[in-house]
Amino acid sequence: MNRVLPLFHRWPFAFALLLALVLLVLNLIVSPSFLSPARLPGTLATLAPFVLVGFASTPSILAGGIDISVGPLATFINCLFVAVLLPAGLGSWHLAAPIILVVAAGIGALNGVLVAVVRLHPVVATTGMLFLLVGLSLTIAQNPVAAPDNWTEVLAGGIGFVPGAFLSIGVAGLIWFALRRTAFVSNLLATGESDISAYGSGVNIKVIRILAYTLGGLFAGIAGLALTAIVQSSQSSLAATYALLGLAAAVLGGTSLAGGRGGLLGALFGAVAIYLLQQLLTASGVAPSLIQFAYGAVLVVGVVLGATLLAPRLKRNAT
Amino acid sequence: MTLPRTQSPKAPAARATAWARFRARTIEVPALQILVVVALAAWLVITMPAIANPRSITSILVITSLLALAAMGQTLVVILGGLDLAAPGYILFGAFMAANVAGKLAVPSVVALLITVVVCGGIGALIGWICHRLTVQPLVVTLGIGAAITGATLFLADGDYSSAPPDALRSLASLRGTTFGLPFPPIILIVFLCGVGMWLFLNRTAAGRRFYATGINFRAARLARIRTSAVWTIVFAASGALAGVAGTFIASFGSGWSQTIGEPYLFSGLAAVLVGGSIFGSIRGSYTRTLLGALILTLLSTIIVSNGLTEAQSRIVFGVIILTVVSLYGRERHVRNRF
Amino acid sequence: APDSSAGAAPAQVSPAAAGTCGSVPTDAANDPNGLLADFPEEIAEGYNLYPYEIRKSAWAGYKSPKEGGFTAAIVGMPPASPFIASMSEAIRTSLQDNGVKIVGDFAPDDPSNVPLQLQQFNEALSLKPDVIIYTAIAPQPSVGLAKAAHDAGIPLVAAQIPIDSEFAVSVTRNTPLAVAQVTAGTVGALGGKGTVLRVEGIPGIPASTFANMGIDAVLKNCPEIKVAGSVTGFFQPATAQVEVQKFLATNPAGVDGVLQAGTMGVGIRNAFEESGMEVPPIADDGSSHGFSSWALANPDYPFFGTTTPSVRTGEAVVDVALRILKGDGPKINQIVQPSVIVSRENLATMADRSWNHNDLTDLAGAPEDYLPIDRLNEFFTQSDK
Amino acid sequence: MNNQPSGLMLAGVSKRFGATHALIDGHLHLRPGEVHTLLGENGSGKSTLVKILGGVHRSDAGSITLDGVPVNSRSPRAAMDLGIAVVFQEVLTAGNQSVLENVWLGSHGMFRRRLGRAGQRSITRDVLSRIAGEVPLDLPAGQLSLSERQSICIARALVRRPKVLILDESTASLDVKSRDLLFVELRRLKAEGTAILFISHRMDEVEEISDRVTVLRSGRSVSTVDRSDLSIDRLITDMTGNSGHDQTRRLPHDPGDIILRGTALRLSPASAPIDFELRAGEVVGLAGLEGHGQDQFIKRLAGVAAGPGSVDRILPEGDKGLTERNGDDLGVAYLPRERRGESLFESMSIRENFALPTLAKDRRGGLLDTRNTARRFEAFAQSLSLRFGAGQDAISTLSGGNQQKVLLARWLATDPKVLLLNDPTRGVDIGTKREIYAILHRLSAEGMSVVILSSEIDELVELVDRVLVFRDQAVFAQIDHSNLSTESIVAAYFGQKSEVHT
Ligand SMILES: Nc1ncnc2c1ncn2[C@@H]1O[C@H](COP(=O)(O)OP(=O)(O)OP(=O)(O)O)[C@@H](O)[C@H]1O
Ligand SMILES: Nc1ncnc2c1ncn2[C@@H]1O[C@H](COP(=O)(O)OP(=O)(O)OP(=O)(O)O)[C@@H](O)[C@H]1O
Ligand SMILES: [Mg+2]
Ligand SMILES: [Mg+2]
Repeated sequence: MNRVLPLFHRWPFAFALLLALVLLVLNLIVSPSFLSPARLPGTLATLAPFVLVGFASTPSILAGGIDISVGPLATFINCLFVAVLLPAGLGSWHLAAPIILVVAAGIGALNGVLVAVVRLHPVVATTGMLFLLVGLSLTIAQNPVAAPDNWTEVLAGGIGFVPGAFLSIGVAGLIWFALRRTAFVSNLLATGESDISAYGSGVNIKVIRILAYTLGGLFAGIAGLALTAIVQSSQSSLAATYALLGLAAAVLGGTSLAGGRGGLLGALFGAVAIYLLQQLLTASGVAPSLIQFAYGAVLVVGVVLGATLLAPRLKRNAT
Repeated sequence: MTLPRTQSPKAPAARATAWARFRARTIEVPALQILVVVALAAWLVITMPAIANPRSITSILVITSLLALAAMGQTLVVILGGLDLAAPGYILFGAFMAANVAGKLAVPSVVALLITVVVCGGIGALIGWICHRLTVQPLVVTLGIGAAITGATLFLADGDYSSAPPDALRSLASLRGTTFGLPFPPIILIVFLCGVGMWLFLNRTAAGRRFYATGINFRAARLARIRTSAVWTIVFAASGALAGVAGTFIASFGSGWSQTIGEPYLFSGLAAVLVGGSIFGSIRGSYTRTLLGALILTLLSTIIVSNGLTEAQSRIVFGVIILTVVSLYGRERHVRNRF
Repeated sequence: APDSSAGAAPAQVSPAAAGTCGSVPTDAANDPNGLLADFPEEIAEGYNLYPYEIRKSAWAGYKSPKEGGFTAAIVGMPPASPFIASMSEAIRTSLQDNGVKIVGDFAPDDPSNVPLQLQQFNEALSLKPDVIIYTAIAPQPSVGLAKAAHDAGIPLVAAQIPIDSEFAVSVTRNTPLAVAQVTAGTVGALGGKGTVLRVEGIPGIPASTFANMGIDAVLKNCPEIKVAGSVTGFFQPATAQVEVQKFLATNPAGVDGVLQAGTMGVGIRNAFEESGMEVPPIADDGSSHGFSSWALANPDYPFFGTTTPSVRTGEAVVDVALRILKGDGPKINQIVQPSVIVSRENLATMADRSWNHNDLTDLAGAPEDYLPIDRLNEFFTQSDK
Repeated sequence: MNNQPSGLMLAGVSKRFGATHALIDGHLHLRPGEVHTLLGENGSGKSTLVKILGGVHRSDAGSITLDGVPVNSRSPRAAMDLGIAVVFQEVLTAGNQSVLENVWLGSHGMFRRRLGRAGQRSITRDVLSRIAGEVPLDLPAGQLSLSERQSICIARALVRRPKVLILDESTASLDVKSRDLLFVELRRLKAEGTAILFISHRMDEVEEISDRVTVLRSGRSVSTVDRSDLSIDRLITDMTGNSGHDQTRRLPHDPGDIILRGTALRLSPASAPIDFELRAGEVVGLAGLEGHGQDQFIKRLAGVAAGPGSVDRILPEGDKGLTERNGDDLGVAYLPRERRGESLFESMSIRENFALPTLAKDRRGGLLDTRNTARRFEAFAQSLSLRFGAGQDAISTLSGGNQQKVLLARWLATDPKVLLLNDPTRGVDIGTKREIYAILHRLSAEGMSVVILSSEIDELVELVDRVLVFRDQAVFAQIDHSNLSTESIVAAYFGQKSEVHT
């Protein structure tokens, strides 16, 4: 244990990773075909929106805020694509993808402006945005619209041997990986942990915050596409399902709500763990009400364990 | 302790002008909210003179009361600097107790209420205690517990959503109900008394001060010998119990329940707290504000309904209102002023 | 208990002449290939207003290689409403009674969790059952699943929520027609003029969409019916009550009638009673014990409702599944049955005075009223049962 | 260009915060190659001036030029780009980030890094070794001591090679060793031509390092004095506007009965146990280099930290163990060190902050009588000569030193028999300090016992009966009144016991 604990301290996502691995093994026991090549693309495709919504929640948390509107943003993007862009003939990927990503990032940026410039509390700003997005989704797609054949199906299926989900998750991951190599992520983490310190040291925390929410919006946009890939219709009622899921994934993955600690890897493993848990409970035929119960219980246990046994205690005035 | 009186204080460096005082006061008192309430009410009365009848007013007040009751615990948690995402779970449980236990199994209403308070309060207490003890953020813990309560309640209900709460409970929230012979239902009085009680507690008791202090600066509160663990436990317990009771009232008012009965109250309850102008972990948070916030939202949605706006449009209006109203008076301080 | 021996035939609720307000419009079914022409008139009429295209079933020539010992997987909805709970239970019991082994029984935790249900469907497919019985949350993405099931050689029977695909056999009531019928009755009772309030269900889900089709179809013929307002009740009587009360607070004059998307009748009625108003005619699709017994106690009240026989729905679904497996050959992909209409004429036989007026239990009606065996036979090429 | 003086020129700079005139017509000339000290009471506007230079605030009026070029920074970033590096009054580090990241924080662009990793490391190691000794670069900054964190903040300014370096009370959080290293470094920078603006409330430091001193009083710059004319008395007169604060060293004192006893207290598992007795009316000082256990020790005495050994309050009716909660009942009050983190309730009013632990005194029939609170507060405000607008203003409107006085009042109001003060005068101006000393003298004469941890040696010499000097989590030396001197304490800091009695 003495050798294991420091690992957990070093990598905040280690707990979620462990949990995901355990759940993966259990899933394989309950349903041996779980990872069979035939099922894998479908499985990954339903996993992708989870992961991406988790990604989308992460940058704002790292920046010391919170964004509870990423789930509704993903559904809004889904409605936008299916109910507006496709009928308007803007559905081809080279038109739709840029439009969608710009819109999503723009909405994220708007959140950022509300938080950083208007200086609303992040919960207030993003709750307001949540209401707006749900209203807009219902306005443009009151009723579910089935999507004609379109390019997002690739994200649910695959290109050759590559499952399509790798594409959507991969793009988001790459963006983050590229940013990690710049000073941006350091600036972001410092801002999240102590905006006073970052500001006093010359970091432009306003821009950092706006960019963090923008990045979250961008990831939520990708999540919206991944969602469209599996539902192939506009589903405005999905907002409720995803509203707080991303948050749960991010926090389970070791990202601290106090800001400044965590990363996308945590959200990835957190989302995978939640997904695998649902999968496990489903496969073992548990009553639906108990799926929810178990989801809640694991979330609590995970967060409590992750935050106490395993997180480092910063020692003030260490000897 | 007596101390020598040294020379009188040097001329106060900060002699606030009357104007600055006035501004500070208007921020302390929810003046803007009162103004908004008056404006909305005036608008309603002018555009729809027919609304000025006792029954319509009672109806608006009852709906406000339900929202305010559901947001009461949330107010406390927000003052403590957190969010209680378990509220839908508590409300669902309370509704289940009202309909299936008090209604179908004919358990006396008082007993059902008591069970609700004990169960939801107990779970809340556990959340508060755990979050305090292990220093974890309540946000995700309450989210998880909320899901767990929902799951457990649905498991208990086993698909039975057809019972109605007993008449004893229904008369508490019924528009036709009377209170001591007066023509309004008891829930209005109950929420009003809660408002008065909360005001006294928050502003006029030592416990209220300690509670605020814990929300504002947890470490300093401990060092000021406040039992922060008790504060957290009690606040989350109160949040649970109040939301549970709100659930029984909501089910009694609507004469029934369903799986998603609590969900609308999470976000609109939070909206009531925010529009009221309570600020996370600050002295500027009170239940009076939440009452005003609930009234604003109810008036607003009444206007929306009466103008034939759709659900979609009403959501958009809510979003815009939260953003504008809070940016008018609830802005955070600039970093440069937090140095 | 209701006397179930009488009232098997749907009551005639639409005396108004065709094309006038209060009549049920007779828009042709969506049947480009004229498949319904092979059916008896009364069955074909049941497809009135039904939106999905009637197609030749992809399972028409299918027969399971097995002779018996079938396996089935259920992908259902969470028991969020009494109807779903009881239908799911009926499906399970009926399968077992017929010696079918249930190899998987899934339902998502929340009635809006589409992705989880899709995930569960994939899980069900991987179990390779002989048949899948599916109650979809979202029918649109299910079209692709039906294809996937067909590719895997697994027949898919859609219970209650129809799927617009020739690869699935949907067994459902005709919701738009049912809502149109009760709506027609209600506006008819108003004499074709007056103000009405619309109470929507959950915006965006199929049940709501279908209900709106039915209401809109009827109102098309009613120039003198004014929609005074519209509120959203989320199919929950409690929510509907709050919203209607808010509406009534600002419209103290009230309205002459209420058109609702279904199952919220008791809440709407309570809203009027609570507001101290007389209860206007309320189109009560998906009626409840509470409303029907209250209507029984108020003999002057013009009542128009429908029953939803959950148990029989479940049994019929299983029956269809077994017939497909045995190679009976479903003719078309949509097996649709009009709902049983409850009105003054048959109310006494359906409802019971002793029921609590707030009891939200579905008014189940008589089981044999819904998709009786001889009617079901018509949908299969070989019906030698 | 020729007629423009080089260096930083401030002329007629003013700044108002609401009704507060923090800075009025400020004048200052900071020349290249000098250490210029800014002196003033708490709330006299020093930090405001610094923040204007640092781009945090914008001045309402006046002009600022650097080598003739106008300085109009809208953000710390802009100031930095002009070559002005500021170490602000707060210790600004991000605890989860590594030391290296912290040192370079803000030096990079939004995306672009200014320097390769290796380059960053070598410069950081070089700078830190000059001002703080060895600091591991990859450790999260939160795990370091306050002094080390302050060194990081200073290093952050130094790696930018500024033309103007501003240190706002930076030495308040430094231990003696680091401070001495810093002074060496400042002299070196000065020789290289850097202009240094230095702020401190410690007269010894001011005397030691300043080339010139500018005094601010109530937001106005009242005088600028050359090193040759420097005299503490003159400075104090300028600062306060009146002379007559005379320094009184505490006279030896007959202690009363034992009222607090610590038995076998261990500050770390390996360290020697400490036995400690406190007598009525005694003033005991705790000293030591940062992180050597004195802080832990005072927390143990206060009951707010746990560990092996026990602390008992000796009462006529018997001994009582001290815990985190029962301090008030036992008459033990503890003033924590970190004001913002451990003491202040920022959105609460001054009065509410004051009254928090003593609310029971204002209870009338279960409810609070706020007028009584106000009365009690006024009494303390008078005797501590507090500068404030109104009692119901937020405490955050007060300057740091005045906040400190409110906190002192908070604990004095509990009528303590034992007062434990964790560095209570850090950042408090010299006038106020003297007032606080006078109060402590009076109270101890009335029988109250005081334990005071101080990072300021002069303060200990002036104030206490005996000093415990900590080294390596144990009491290294106990210096009694007769041997008390700056030299003896410093010697003990560094482990020399020559003239020390144990
Ligand atoms: N952001 C602000 N808002 C309102 N008042 C302020 C603000 N910053 C400073 N003040 C006020 O301006 C005055 C000067 O404060 P400043 O911080 O410059 O004092 P100082 O000389 O640095 O004192 P100290 O020695 O205590 O640090 C004080 O009265 C303070 O209360
Ligand atoms: N033990 C500690 N651990 C962590 N941070 C500390 C500690 N002590 C002080 N600090 C930080 O350093 C900052 C500076 O503290 P300090 O007491 O010197 O205040 P100050 O700003 O100098 O006061 P003033 O305004 O009166 O001059 C504090 O606000 C706090 O954030
Ligand atoms: Mg200062
Ligand atoms: Mg200071």
